[in-house]
Amino acid sequence: MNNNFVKGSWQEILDWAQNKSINMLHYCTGCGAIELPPTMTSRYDMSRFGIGPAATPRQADLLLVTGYLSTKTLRRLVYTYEQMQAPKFVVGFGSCTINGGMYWDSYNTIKQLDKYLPVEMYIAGCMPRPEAILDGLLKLKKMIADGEADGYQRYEENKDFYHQNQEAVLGEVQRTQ
Amino acid sequence: MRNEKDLLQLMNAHFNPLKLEIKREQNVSLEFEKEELIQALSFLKSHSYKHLSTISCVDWLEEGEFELVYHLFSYTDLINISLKTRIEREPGIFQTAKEIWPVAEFYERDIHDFFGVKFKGNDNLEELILENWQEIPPMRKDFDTRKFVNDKFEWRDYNGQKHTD
Amino acid sequence: MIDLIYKIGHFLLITIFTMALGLLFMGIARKIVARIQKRYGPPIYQPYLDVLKLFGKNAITHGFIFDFGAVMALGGVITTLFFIPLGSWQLYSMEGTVLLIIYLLAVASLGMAMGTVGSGNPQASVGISRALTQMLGYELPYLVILFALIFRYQTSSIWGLMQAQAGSFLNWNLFAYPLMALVAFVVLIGMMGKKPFDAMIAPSEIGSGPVVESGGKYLGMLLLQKSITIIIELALYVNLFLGGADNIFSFSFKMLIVWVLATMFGSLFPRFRIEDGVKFFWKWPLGIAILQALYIII
Amino acid sequence: MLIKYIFIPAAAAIAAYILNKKNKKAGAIVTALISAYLLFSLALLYGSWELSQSFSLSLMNYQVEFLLALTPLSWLFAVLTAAISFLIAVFSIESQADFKFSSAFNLNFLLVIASIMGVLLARDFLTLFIFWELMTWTSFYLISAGKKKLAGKAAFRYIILSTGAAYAFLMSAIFIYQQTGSFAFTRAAEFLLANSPVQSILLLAAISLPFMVKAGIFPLHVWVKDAHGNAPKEFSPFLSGMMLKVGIYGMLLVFHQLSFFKIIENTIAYRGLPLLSYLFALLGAVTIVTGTILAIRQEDMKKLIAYSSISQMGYIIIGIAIATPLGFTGSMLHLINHLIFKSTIFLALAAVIYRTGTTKMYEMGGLIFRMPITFAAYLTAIIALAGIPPTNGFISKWVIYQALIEKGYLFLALVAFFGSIASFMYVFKPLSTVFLGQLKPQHAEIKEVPLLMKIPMLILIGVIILFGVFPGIQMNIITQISGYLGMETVNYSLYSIQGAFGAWNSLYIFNIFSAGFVIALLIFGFAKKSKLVGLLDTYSSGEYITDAESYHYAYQYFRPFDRIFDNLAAKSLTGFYETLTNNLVRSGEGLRRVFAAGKLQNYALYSVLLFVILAAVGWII
Repeated sequence: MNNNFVKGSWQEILDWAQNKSINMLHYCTGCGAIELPPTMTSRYDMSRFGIGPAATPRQADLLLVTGYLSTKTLRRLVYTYEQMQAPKFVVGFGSCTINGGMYWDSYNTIKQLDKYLPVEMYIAGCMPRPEAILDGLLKLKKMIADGEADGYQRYEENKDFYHQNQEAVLGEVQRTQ
Repeated sequence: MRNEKDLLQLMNAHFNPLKLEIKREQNVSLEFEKEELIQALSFLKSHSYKHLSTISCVDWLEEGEFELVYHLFSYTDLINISLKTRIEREPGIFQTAKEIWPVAEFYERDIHDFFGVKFKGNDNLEELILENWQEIPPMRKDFDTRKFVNDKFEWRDYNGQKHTD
Repeated sequence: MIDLIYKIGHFLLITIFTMALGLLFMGIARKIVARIQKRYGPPIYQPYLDVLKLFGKNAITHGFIFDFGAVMALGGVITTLFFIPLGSWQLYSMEGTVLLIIYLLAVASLGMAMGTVGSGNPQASVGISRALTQMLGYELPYLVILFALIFRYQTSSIWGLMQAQAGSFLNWNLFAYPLMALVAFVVLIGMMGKKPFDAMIAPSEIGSGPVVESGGKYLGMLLLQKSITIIIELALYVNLFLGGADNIFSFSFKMLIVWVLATMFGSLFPRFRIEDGVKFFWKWPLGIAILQALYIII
Repeated sequence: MLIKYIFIPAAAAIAAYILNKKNKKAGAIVTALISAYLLFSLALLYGSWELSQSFSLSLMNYQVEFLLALTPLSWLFAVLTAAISFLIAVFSIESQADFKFSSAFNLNFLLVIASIMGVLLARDFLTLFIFWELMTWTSFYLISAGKKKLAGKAAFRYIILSTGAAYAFLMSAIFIYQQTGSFAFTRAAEFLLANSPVQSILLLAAISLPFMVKAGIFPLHVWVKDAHGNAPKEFSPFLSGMMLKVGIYGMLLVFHQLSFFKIIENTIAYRGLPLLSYLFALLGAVTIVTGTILAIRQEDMKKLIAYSSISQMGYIIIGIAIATPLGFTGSMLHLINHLIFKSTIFLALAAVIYRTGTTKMYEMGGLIFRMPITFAAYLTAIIALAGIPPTNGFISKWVIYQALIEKGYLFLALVAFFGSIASFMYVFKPLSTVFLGQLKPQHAEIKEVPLLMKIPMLILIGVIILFGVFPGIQMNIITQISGYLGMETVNYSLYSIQGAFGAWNSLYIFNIFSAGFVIALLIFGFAKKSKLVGLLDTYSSGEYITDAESYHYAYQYFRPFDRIFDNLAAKSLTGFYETLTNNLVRSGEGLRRVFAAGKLQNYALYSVLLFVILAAVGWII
């Protein structure tokens, strides 16, 4: 089923469908979690773009990391990421995931998210407002439609790079079989 | 129902606190010698100070001492009392309060995690909050968090210039 | 032989039509709830996109029983489709279809229950135990109503019950027995698991209950199963209380009205606890249904 | 000629006992052979209803004769007994390897079969009473062979209830003998008809007491839970499958043979149903409700299934009590179907107990991966028990519903609906706690049961589906029975039964079900292949799960539902009996202290006194 021609056009249809309906699992790690309720409800209403909340990683396509990540939470985040099924995307919220933000010199937070998980996009701001979140997600939808959002493939390809970084911070990490 | 002054007189009568102070309404603090503190704790527990809110620790680096503060509260007197004592920084050993309040075991584990104070009599002092931590206890004043962060994590490279230089 | 092929073709046509209609209804429901909450909400065709995306995604399975459960659920529901007259389309007007449909819907829920509990996730088992308890809650008044209708019209086939309401719309059961229609409406909301009675798929409490482990195509199949179940339950209601219809369009229109009312009604209420839901069903709807049944018998 | 059905199993029982002493499997093989032989010889006998045999025995100056005869009703029950005992015997060849009392078990099992044959063929009170007592005693030994302390107590309660009821039966039988001069049913029937209704109803009530105990009807159902729960795992299928049915056979005897219905014909009736039989139907309804509610609460799977047997018996009682042709056919159908799927469930549970050694549901989980065939047997059986179309359970329930709706009995129908919908709940509880969910580490290496235990289960699965698709097979014997008992019959064809509102075609349902299943399979196959993932890799909100134990939801599975009935269940009937027995014991103690006080001559004095009083009373009447 995945010879090149069929893969090409069929994959486009799937990418188109993927960008039209995204199930979002927002992993409320930091202070960004509180930005999502207003984005989902009446005033900003993210569901008009087909993005809705998912209850479990099994049903989710998009993982929102909203805020600073302590090393212990990173272990749970990696486990949840691996429970999600391809195609899956990661979006980092706020400066804490970009470069450590105001917790840059704290001993127990990680400084760059994309060392540990393939991040499609960062939304800057010391917690971005709902407009910024919507703008970011719309750009993400465009990336998915054009097929550029291939974070999950990058994760598969250089798996050991990511695993080393994770083990460097966490020590031994339990992998799903 | 004792008010702050009767409480201080009571403590004065039975122990000889180094310092007595009524910080503000319903808040009293006393300072004791190391040896006397545990008896004062059990004495207060029998006098309606049933609730041990927490044990905190202060690192006086210059004087080379740790200061342990036990915060108690009584539901009848409605007074918060904090008992302070000083122990030397180097051996950093103190008597456990586990027999008086079982919950003290966790506060002591927490202080051991972050300050390295060892409590005689509390046998399970392994890590409560930190995970496989090899450096010196992080809350100590002589722990340089900037140096730790610089050599543990790389920084994002903004075309040649790190945002932390 | 030709008749067999015609029948199979007709059967497939109905299945696809019902899935499409069911998904359209779900899209309309999301739009209505959004409008009530003063927001735009996803486009009406959103469920089609969801299903397409889900069938495109990878999925995990927990072994044979997990797959068998999903297939049995969808298979059971498609079988039920065969016995429901949708307007003029009536594949098989056999006796005893009313009771049969109640039990065939049970096949679907048992299949889903077995599959999801087979995933080994305790949240799924909690969800299923809630779903079965609630099923006992709303099924009792519903069967009393069916008992009364069958006894009143002396036929247990839906086609017969529908014919009995032919003629002017005045002798629809809705007007003949308004209380019974009201009870059936409340039971309909319970049966479809809409807002006040959706403790079994509570997303925050038990990670969306039974479907906690179903991603990708399993979730797609469950969505299709949900869409067909909605159409079946609405069709049952329209046939029994709104006198069915002679062509498929007026039939779908009647179903749409009932569906819109149910969604509006549902979007106003917070979630019941499970035993309060069962107690509620056994207090008011069961009481009224028994009164109505006694009124018919004596 | 009929006598051989009683003496062959009895003789074989002794042979089985001796053989079993040498090697563990011999006893079960002998039982299997004997019941197979019985099954074939009975099958050959189908149709010859005039077979009868009688012995006469002169005792002092009394002329006593024992009548035996084969009626369609007793033929059906005999065939069912032989079939189920054959399957259980084949099952227990392997499963008795670790059983200490296996030789005594086989001895008693064959004796129970012999006594049931005797009960079924008996045509007069004396033979009926003899074999009934033999059956009670042998099953008493069988039950007490289960879990030591618990089984003893359960068997003790069972024996008290049975003997008490048996004395009532004996009293009324002797009274009838005094009036009519013989024990035969036919003579008794004429006498009861001629007699004043009140007295004959009382007599019939006393006669039906032991049957109600054995059938576990509401007030007397107390022993069923403990007896089934603690009986040895091979005997509970027979106990709940057949022993309950023998009670029903007795009730049928009382209703039709001894013309209970004719007697109450003229009493006040409610919508064409005489009050007394309506009361009896209510008793059945209450049995359904109590059986269901208590079944949902149980934590021990065998007790749960025992309670579900009680509640399913309620359906049969309702069917018999409303005495319409549809009702009777429905109850007969349900009787056969219940025997089939209930023994399948118990055999599957016995297989699980044989492997895991425990009956508590929360100690097990995820056994589907280790015992797939047992799971398949259990699944088919519970689909039948819940009454889902392609299986036989649905047909019998559907016919009973038609009967209830045809006559418009609202309350009975309501209870019947409650029973069948609630059966989804208590049927699904063992499925999800024992077979699905997390597999516990200590059960990781469990193997499937040996071949000899699989065969009965597979046969029963086939029978469930066969009777589900072609109910006509059961129908021809049932029509013969209703003809014999003088009721109009329901017309039927091989795969459809004519209900009150039109025929029911199960072959068609089966085809459509498979068509729907194929479409779903196509949709499933068309999509991407899914990745197999272990059981411990489930969504646990980010946390790692290390031990399966804490991740299996099994204890108090329906807690929210049970909370509604907490107070009702607390005041359960056993409490009532306990207080009854306690006061009895206390008053007995008081009497003993007054009279005996331990001195020997007191005993002598009182026995003489008693003899004198008895002689005087005997002389007066």
